[in-house]
Amino acid sequence: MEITVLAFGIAKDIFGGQLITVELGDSTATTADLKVSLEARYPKLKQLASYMVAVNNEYAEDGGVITELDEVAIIPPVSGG
Amino acid sequence: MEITVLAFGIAKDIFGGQLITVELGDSTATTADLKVSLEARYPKLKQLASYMVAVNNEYAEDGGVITELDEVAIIPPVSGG
Amino acid sequence: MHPDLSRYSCQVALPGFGEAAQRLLQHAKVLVVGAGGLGCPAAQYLAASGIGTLGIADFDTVSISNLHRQVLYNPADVGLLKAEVACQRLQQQNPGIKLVSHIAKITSDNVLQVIEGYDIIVDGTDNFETRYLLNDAAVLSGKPIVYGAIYQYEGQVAVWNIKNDDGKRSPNYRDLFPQVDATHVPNCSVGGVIPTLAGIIGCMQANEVIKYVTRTGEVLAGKILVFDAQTMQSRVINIGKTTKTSITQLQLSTDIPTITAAELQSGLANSTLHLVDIRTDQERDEYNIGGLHFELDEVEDNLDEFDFNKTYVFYCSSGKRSGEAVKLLQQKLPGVKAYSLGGGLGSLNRD
Amino acid sequence: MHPDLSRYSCQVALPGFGEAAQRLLQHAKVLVVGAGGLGCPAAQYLAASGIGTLGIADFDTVSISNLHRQVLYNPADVGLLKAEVACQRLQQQNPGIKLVSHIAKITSDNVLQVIEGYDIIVDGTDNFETRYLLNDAAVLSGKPIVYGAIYQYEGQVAVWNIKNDDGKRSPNYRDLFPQVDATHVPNCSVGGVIPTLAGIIGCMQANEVIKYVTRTGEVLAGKILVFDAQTMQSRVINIGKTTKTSITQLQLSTDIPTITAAELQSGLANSTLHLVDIRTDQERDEYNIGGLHFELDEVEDNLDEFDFNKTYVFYCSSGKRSGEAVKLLQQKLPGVKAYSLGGGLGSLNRD
Repeated sequence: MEITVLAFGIAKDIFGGQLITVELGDSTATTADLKVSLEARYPKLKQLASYMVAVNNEYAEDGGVITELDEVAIIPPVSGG
Repeated sequence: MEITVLAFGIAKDIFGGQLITVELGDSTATTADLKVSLEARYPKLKQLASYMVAVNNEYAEDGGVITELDEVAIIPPVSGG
Repeated sequence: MHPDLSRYSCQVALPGFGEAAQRLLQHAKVLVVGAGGLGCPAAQYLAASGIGTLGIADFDTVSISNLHRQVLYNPADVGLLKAEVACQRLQQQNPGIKLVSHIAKITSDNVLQVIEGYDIIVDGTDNFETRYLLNDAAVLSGKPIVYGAIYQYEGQVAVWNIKNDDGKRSPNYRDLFPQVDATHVPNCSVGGVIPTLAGIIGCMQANEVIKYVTRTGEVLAGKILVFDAQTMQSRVINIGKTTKTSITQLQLSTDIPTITAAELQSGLANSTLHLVDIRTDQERDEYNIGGLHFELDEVEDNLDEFDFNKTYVFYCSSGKRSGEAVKLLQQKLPGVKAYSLGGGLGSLNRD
Repeated sequence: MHPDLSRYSCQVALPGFGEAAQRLLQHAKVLVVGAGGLGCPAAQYLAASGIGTLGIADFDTVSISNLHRQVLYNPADVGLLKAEVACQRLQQQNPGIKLVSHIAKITSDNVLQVIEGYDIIVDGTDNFETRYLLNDAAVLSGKPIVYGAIYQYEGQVAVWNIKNDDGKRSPNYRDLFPQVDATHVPNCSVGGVIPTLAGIIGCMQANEVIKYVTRTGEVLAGKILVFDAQTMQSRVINIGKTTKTSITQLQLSTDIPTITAAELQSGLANSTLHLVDIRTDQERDEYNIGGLHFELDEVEDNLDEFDFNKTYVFYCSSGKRSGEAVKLLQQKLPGVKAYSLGGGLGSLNRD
């Protein structure tokens, strides 16, 4: 299945755009699967040490299931003040 | 059918709350029907002379059809600066 | 980097910005109308970002009850003209820009002349009459206008009258609200306003100006943002791409007869003037100087209380609601003699 | 109405506010940490609204590149301590409140002492180390903290560590981001920031403080607001009701060896010091004083370029990125001699 991922902050630069699609194989993928797939494609994402995954405007734990209908956002930390 | 209406600004005071429900009879009601029903129940709404009806975050013309699934908001003018 | 740009280095570094965008800001002429809750933060950030020519239009003076949200002013400024104090503060903040104060009240007689020469207008006014006047004047002059309005915990922001690619114009205030009965919409002096909302909405207005001038981001054209400071939820409502209204002339400004506190006092002393309090019951409970009493939205239902042989002075806390009441009376009972106490109870207590 | 309340009449009039809420503001003690892009507007509106005791903590001085978004300062203030200038301006704005400046750098040694006595903290800092330190200290002290952060056109706001009805605490910064590698997240001096975003987010932080203190509205507890100033879209993301992290002690602050511009110049003259530029390629193209050059996130891949017999001085525009580079080198190449140029290139040009 194909997941559309919306990027915020530095993730926009890492992905090279605000919207990317990720192919996750089967229909029972979790947040952890998505992160593994994204970090393999974008090693710089892993270098941030942590970033938030939000699914339908809810903080997504690693074990949470993602479907094609979900709105997925990647929100990295921001330091400026 | 029953429409849930979300109130903003002075409409909250006029309705006595942020959320009210309006019974519109049949399933082919329009924005105009909703306004007639609201203004009959809340004469003070009509006294504003104009207010905006938004359906699913789109400005709703008087002829637009409203269904039970729609999110309807009443947004009156605001003067403060 | 050019020395003049070091002040702006942290915005020049933005993607899609650069020195070219900074030059656009430097050459821009922006007019802020209303140096109040919205105008103060908007002007502060426009000055900070390097708008080359910044006009500030306000005929009013600083009053003590402004200070909880109008952050350009200090208690020492009470009684001084807002436009002049604002220009002085903003000039200290950024000596590299040109500030222009406009202290005449904006009316249908002067509005086209005041906005002439500016590229874009910020509507930070506090009454419907001036909002419509500015909107119509901007449409007639082909200029965009950045609208902002606040009440209690809720605010609205939009950009009106943007030129679309097809040469047509985006919607304006009259597309949304063709007309308003001001006597039925309470203003901030009745219903209150949370100061931080003024800051948020005013900064959003300045943000739209910067995006428009530098051609970065998407301005709120054909849309209106509605924000709730209690829940922090906001929604952007699509209005449509093109205006459906046709504005061909300005509505003439109403001339509201006002009298001063001194004139009122001598008129009360010799019984030639009669007071009408149009504040809320609660306000009257707290401070009562007598006379008739109707809340602003009750005046229309009590027209038979007025005597054509008497002269009435309407008053409220600031002069805003009493002005609306006099306008209403002029329409409904032409010929009745009615004045508004200029500056409201505040002016009475100052003397 | 009590004369002291006339300043606040337009917020006392709010539904759910009243004189009791104003007294809560008057008795509140709020600490703003970081008097920069977020701290300036937050402090302005907190002072305006009548927070009784307002602390401003910042060890830094005003620099010219701050002025495009840090609206409390004028060019005449460049080089002065931000906390002191801010307190002076805010005291003029509201003589009826108490202002307290804290000019010591916040570290693990003093943070608990600095925040003691305050009811709620506003995080307006510009680096991850201080953000984590403040977060952890607030959790250990049982105080809420209003988080704000900005980068380019995007901002985040949340309220951490609120006491829930069941006595447990709402999530904090570590629930969202357990740790961060600061060398891989660019800050505003690299990526830029739009000034109006700082105003919007800073005002939102002040808004959350006022809601918390006056117990009106819903604060952003267990939630984070993410705002985009380019599209004006915002979303509120639910994080959950209760924190899942356990914070039992503070992480010790890293001591970054710095040298002054004068020390650098004499060390360069006698070849005892060696420069390392860790700015971007673009920044180096514009202004180049020589030495090695790696961008901050490239340092880790070039550790074999460093010689244990030499002494290095890392520099950037402000001293912020060069500090991160020195911290990284201390971790990866313990024993290598490295300093950060305090104040960055700005300090070099001032002398």
